[in-house]
Amino acid sequence: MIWQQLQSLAGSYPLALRGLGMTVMLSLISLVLGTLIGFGLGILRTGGNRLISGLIGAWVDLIRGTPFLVQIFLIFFILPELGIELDAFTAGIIALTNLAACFICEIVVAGIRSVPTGQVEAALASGLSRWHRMRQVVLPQAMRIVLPPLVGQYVLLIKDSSVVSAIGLTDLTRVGWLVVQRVPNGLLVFFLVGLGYFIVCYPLIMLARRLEQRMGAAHGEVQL
Amino acid sequence: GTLDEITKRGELRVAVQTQGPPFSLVGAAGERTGSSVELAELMAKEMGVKITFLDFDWDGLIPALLSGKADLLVADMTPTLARAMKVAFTKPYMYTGSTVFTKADSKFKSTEDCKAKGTKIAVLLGATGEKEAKTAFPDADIKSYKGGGPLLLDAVNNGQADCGVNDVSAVKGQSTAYPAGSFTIMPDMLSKEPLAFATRYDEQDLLTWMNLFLDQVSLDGRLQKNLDYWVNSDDWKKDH
Amino acid sequence: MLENFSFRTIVEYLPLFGQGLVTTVWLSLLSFAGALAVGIVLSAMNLQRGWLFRVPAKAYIDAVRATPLLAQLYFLYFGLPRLGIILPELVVGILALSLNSGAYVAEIIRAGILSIPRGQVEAGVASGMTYVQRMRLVILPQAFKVTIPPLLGQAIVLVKDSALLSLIAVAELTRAGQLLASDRFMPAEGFVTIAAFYLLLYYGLKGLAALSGRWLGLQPARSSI
Amino acid sequence: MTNPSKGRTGMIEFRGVNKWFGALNVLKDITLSVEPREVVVVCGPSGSGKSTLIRCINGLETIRDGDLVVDGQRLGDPATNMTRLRTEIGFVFQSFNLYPHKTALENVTLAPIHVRKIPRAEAEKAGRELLAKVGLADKVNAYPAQLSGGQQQRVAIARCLGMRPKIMLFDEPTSALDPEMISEVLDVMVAVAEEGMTMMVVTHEMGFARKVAQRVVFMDAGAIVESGTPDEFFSHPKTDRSRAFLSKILRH
Amino acid sequence: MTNPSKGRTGMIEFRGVNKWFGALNVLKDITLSVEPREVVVVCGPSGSGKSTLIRCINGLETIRDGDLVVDGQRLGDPATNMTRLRTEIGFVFQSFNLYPHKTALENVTLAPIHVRKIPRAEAEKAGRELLAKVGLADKVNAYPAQLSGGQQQRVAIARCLGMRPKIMLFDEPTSALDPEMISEVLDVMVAVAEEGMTMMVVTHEMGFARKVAQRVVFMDAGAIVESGTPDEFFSHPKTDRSRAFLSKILRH
Ligand SMILES: Nc1ncnc2c1ncn2[C@@H]1O[C@H](COP(=O)(O)OP(=O)(O)OP(=O)(O)O)[C@@H](O)[C@H]1O
Ligand SMILES: Nc1ncnc2c1ncn2[C@@H]1O[C@H](COP(=O)(O)OP(=O)(O)OP(=O)(O)O)[C@@H](O)[C@H]1O
Ligand SMILES: [Mg+2]
Ligand SMILES: [Mg+2]
Repeated sequence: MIWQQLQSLAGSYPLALRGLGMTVMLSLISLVLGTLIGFGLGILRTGGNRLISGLIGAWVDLIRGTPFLVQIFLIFFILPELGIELDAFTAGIIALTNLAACFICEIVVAGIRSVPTGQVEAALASGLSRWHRMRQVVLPQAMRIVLPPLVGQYVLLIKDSSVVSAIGLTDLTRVGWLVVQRVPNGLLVFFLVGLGYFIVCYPLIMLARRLEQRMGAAHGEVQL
Repeated sequence: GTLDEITKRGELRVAVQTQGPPFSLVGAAGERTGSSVELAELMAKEMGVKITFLDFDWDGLIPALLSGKADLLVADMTPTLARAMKVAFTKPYMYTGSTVFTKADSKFKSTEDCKAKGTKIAVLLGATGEKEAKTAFPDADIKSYKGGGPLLLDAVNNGQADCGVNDVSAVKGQSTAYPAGSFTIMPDMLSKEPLAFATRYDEQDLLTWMNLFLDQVSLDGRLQKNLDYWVNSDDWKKDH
Repeated sequence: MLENFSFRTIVEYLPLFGQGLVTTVWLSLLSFAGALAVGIVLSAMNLQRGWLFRVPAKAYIDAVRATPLLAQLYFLYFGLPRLGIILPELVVGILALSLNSGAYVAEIIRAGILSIPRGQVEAGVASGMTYVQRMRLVILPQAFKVTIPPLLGQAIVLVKDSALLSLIAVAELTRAGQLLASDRFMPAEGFVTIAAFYLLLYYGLKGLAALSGRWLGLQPARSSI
Repeated sequence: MTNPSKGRTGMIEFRGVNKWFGALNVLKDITLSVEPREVVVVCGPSGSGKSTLIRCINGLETIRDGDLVVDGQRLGDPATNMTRLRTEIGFVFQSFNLYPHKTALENVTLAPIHVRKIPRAEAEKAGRELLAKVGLADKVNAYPAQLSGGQQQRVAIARCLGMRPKIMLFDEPTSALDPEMISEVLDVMVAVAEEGMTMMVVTHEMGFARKVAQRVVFMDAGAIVESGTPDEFFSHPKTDRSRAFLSKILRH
Repeated sequence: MTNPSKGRTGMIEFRGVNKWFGALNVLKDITLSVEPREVVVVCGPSGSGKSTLIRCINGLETIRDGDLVVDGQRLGDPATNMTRLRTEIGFVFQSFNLYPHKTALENVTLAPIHVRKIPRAEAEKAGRELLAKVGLADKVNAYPAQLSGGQQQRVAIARCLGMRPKIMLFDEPTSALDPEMISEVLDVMVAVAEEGMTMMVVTHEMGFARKVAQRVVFMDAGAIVESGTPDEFFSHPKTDRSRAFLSKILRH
C-alpha cells in the first residue's frame, strides 16, 4: 500500500516542481518588492511628519491584525467591484508584497530607533541633510540590528505565501492538497510538502543565525 | 448578455473545486479531469469557445462566481434554497445523496449504530453532508474537515473518526485509492440530493443556455455516458 | 458582493461568531501557555555549554521554523495515530500550536537573556551566587522585561495561526465565517466579520503589551529622529 | 522692521533665554554674549544645564523664549537656515559620537563631501592634513573601535575642524577619557584656541581654563551664577555655591 | 604533599602569575603579596592589565600558570570552593552594575539573604545601617535609575560591605562619575579603609592614594614595573615609564 502510494507520488513530481517554482517565484518577487517598500515605509514612519507616520502605523496595524487570507480575498475578489481587475498572480504578489512591507517596516523602525541618539546628533551638528543622515549615518548602523530579524521574516513570508492557493494559484501547499486526492495519505504528502519548504527556508535560517552571531560577536559572548 | 461576452472573449471561464474523484480531480500527470470537468468542457465545445478552469478551494469558489472572475461554477454542489438566494442554479443533472461509511472492520455496522452518543462522525466543512449528519445523528460528535473527501476517508481509516458522511458518489470514487474492501458503505442514504451547476442571476441568458444544454445531453445520452464512466463505475481508474 | 452586503445576516450569525471567538481565545490562551513552557525548556537547553542538550534544541527550533505549521499539524494529526496515540482534535491542535510557537518563544527568551549586560552577570558572580541563583534573582527578572513585547508579538501570530485548526475540525473563529460563506454564499460578509474580530483581538493584545510595558517601566520608544 | 540680528552683537548672543523640559525650567533667563575669538569655559554641578546651554546654540535643543543670535542669525527665525548655520558651528560631544562604520578619514570627510560639496580628492587631502594636525597621521584608515578614547576624541575634533566652522562647542570633551589621554585632547584644544577660534567649552579642567579661557561661567540650577576671568573665579569665587562646588572638585 | 596555601602568606598572594588572552600576554609573571589590612593602589596606563589583575583575585578571570592564593585558598585548586571564596571578596565595578530591577536596599540584601542565608528581617536591618553609613539613609527604597552616579556607586559599596568580606577590590570606582560626585565616593572608601579592610584599588586618584594607601603598584604592558609607598612613587618615580605616565596625569 505504502509502496503503491510512493509510486503514485513519484509520478506527480512535475506537479510538485511546478508548485515549488510558484512558491519560490511568489516569495522572491514579493520579498524584493516588500523589502524596498518596507524600508521606505520604515524611514517615513520614523520621520518627523506625524500624519504620514500615523497613517503608516495604522496601516501596519491593520495588516498585522487581520488574517492574510482575508486580505488576499479583498484584493482579488472585492477590488474588481471598485474597478481594479487583477489576475491571480498579480493579486498574490500585491498581497504578499504588502504583507512583507508591513512586517519589514516594523523591523526597520526598530533598527532605526536602536541607533544611538548621539549618532543622529553628530550628523545634525555637522549639517548633514535628512537624506544624508539616513543614508550615511543611520541606515548603515541600523542594518546590524535589522538584518537578522529581516532574514527571519523572509522565512515566515515564504511560508505565508501558501495562502495564495485560495485564489487559485498552484503553489507547493496546493500541490499537496491536489496530490492528497489521489494518494490519501496526509501524513506522507504533507511530510514531503514540509520537506520542500525546509529546503527553501533552512538556508535562510542558517544565514540569519550567522548574521546574528556576527553582530553579537561585537558584544562578546556572555557567560551566564 | 453574458453569452455575447463569452463569444467575444472566445473563452468560457469555469470555477472548479478540486475536491477529488469522481467529479473533479488532477490526474497523475497533472491534467485536470473528472465528471464535472468533462461536462464543462462539453459546454465550451458546444459554445465554440475554449475553456479556462479557475481552480479554487471551497473558500474561494463562491467569491469567484460572485465577483465575476468566473462565468459559472462547476462542482458537486447541492442547490439548497438558502444558497439559491445568492446564485442561480441550473436544473439538477443528477441525483445523489449522503451516505455513511465506516472502516470495514468497524464495530459500527449500520447507520443505526452511528446514532450512539459520542460517535465521532467526519463530514466535509460546508458540504450538505455536514448538515444532514447533524440532523441524522443529533447525539454524535460531528467533526468538520476541510480539504476534500479523500481526507474523510483518511480520517476514518486512521481512526480519528468512527464514521464518515459524504456524497455517495464521492465516497465510491475516492475509496478506490484504497485496497478493495477497506471501507463499508452503508446501503441506505441519509438524503436524496440533486447536483446542479451555478451561475449568477444577472446571467439569465447563460442560465437558460445551460438548462437547454442539460436537456440536450440527457436526451442524446452523452450525460448518461459521462455518469456511467465516472460515477456509476470504476472505469475511469483505468485511464487516469 | 459589496452592494448587497447584508449586515442582517451577520447579526444573525453573531452567536456563532461569538462561540468561535470564545474558542479561539481559550484555545490560544492554552496554546500560548504551552508555548511558554516549551520555549522555556528549549531555551534552557539551548543556553547550555555542552552539546548534549544544545544540539537537539537547536535542531528542533530550526526544523520548526523552516517548515509550515500545516505540515506540522498533519504530522501530529495523522502521525500520532500510527503510533497508536489517538487524541481529540482540540488536544492535537493545542499541542501543535504549542510546539510550533514554543520554538519561536525559545528564540525570544534566549535573545532576552543574552541582552542582559555582562556586568550584571559578573556582579552576581562576584557576590558568590550560584548559577541558579544568578538566573533566578538577576538575569531572568531583567530578561522578562525585554521579552514582553516580542512575546506579545508572537501571541498575535499564534492567535492568527489558530485559524488553521479549522482544518482538523476545530470550530473556532475562522470556521464561523466559513460557515456563513458556505451556507448562505455570503463570502464578503463572512470574511469581513472574521477580520473585524481578529483585529479586535490584535488591538486587545497590543494594548496589553503597552500596558505591561508601562507597568514594567519600559522606556517609550523615541518617536522620530 | 528692524533686524535684531545685525548691528554690534557678539558671535553668540543669549538674550533672556528660557527653556523648559516639561515643568522643569532648565535654562533660566540666560543672558550672555561671546565675542568673536573669545574662549569661554562653562562649569557647574551636574544637571545645572551646561549641556543644554551649548546644545541650544546649534539648535540641538530649541528655546521657548528669549533671543539666541548666532553669527548674526536669529535661531527660530523662519529665515534662518538651520542646516546651513550648523555647518558654521562645530560640536564636540563628551562621548565622541564618531560614526563607527566609517574610518577616521571618512568621519572627517563625510560632511565636507556631502554638505560642502567639496570634491572627494580635495576633501581627503584636507582630511589627512587635519588628522596629522591632531597627531593621528598614522590612524587615517583606522575604525573608531580600533582607536583609544583620546584618539577618538581627537578624530572628533578634526571632524569639526574639517567644516571650517566659525564657532566650536565642546561638551565635557575629556570626561570620558582615561587620565593619560586627557592631556592629548587638551593639547589639541589649546592649539585650536590659539589659532583664534570662538569657543565655548563645558569642562572642569582648570588647567585648560587657566591657560586659554578669557572667561569662566559658573552655572547652577539653570542660571548663570557667576562669571569672570579664570583667575578671579578659581581664586576668589564670589558666591557660596561656587565656593562649595570648587572645594569639592579641587580637593582630590 | 605540602600545602602551599598554608604557612606565612599574605591575604592575597600572586606568585609568578601569567595570563593570556589568545596570543596576548596580559599578565606577565606577576608576584605580589598583600598583607591583611593593607591598602594597595594599582595604577598604570590603559590596557596595562590592571582590571585583569584584580579580576583574577575573585576568579572573574582564570590564570594560566603561577599560583594565586587568596585568604589561604589556592585558586584553581579543586578543593577550593570558588562560590564560597567569593563571598569573602567584595568587588566594586567601575560601572556600578547595580541590579536595575531592585531598590537600593534590595541590592544590598540580595546576596546576604540568598547566599549567606541571613533571615530577611535581620538582613534588612543590617542593610539599612550600611546605607546610612554611606550617607544614603533616605534612598533606601530608590531604584538605581533614580540615583545619581555617585549615589549608585555608594550603594554598590554598601552591597559589598553587606557580605562582610575580608577583602574589597575596586576597579576604577570613580572614573565614571562627575567631578563633584567623586569626593562622595572617595570619602566612603577612605572610611572603609580606615576600619582596617584589606583593599586593592585600581585608581588614579592621588589624593586617595596618599591618604590611605600603604603601597602604590604601577603596571605597564602586563607587568608590575614599580611598587612603593605613595610618597616615594609620586615624588620620586624610579622608571622612565612611570615618570612619563605621572607627568601626563599630573599636568592638568
Ligand atoms: N531630554 C530631556 N528631557 C527632560 N529633562 C532633561 C532632558 N535633558 C536634560 N534634562 C534635564 O535638564 C537638566 C539639565 O541637564 P543638562 O544635561 O543640561 O545638565 P548638565 O549641566 O550638562 O549636567 P552634566 O554635568 O551631568 O552633563 C537636568 O536636570 C536634566 O535631568
Ligand atoms: N576578554 C578579553 N579578551 C581579549 N583581550 C582582552 C579581554 N579583556 C581584556 N583584554 C585585553 O587585555 C589587556 C589588559 O586589559 P585590562 O582591562 O586589564 O586593562 P586595564 O589596565 O584595566 O585598562 P583600563 O585602564 O583601560 O581599564 C588589554 O590590552 C585588553 O585589550
Ligand atoms: Mg552635560
Ligand atoms: Mg580596567
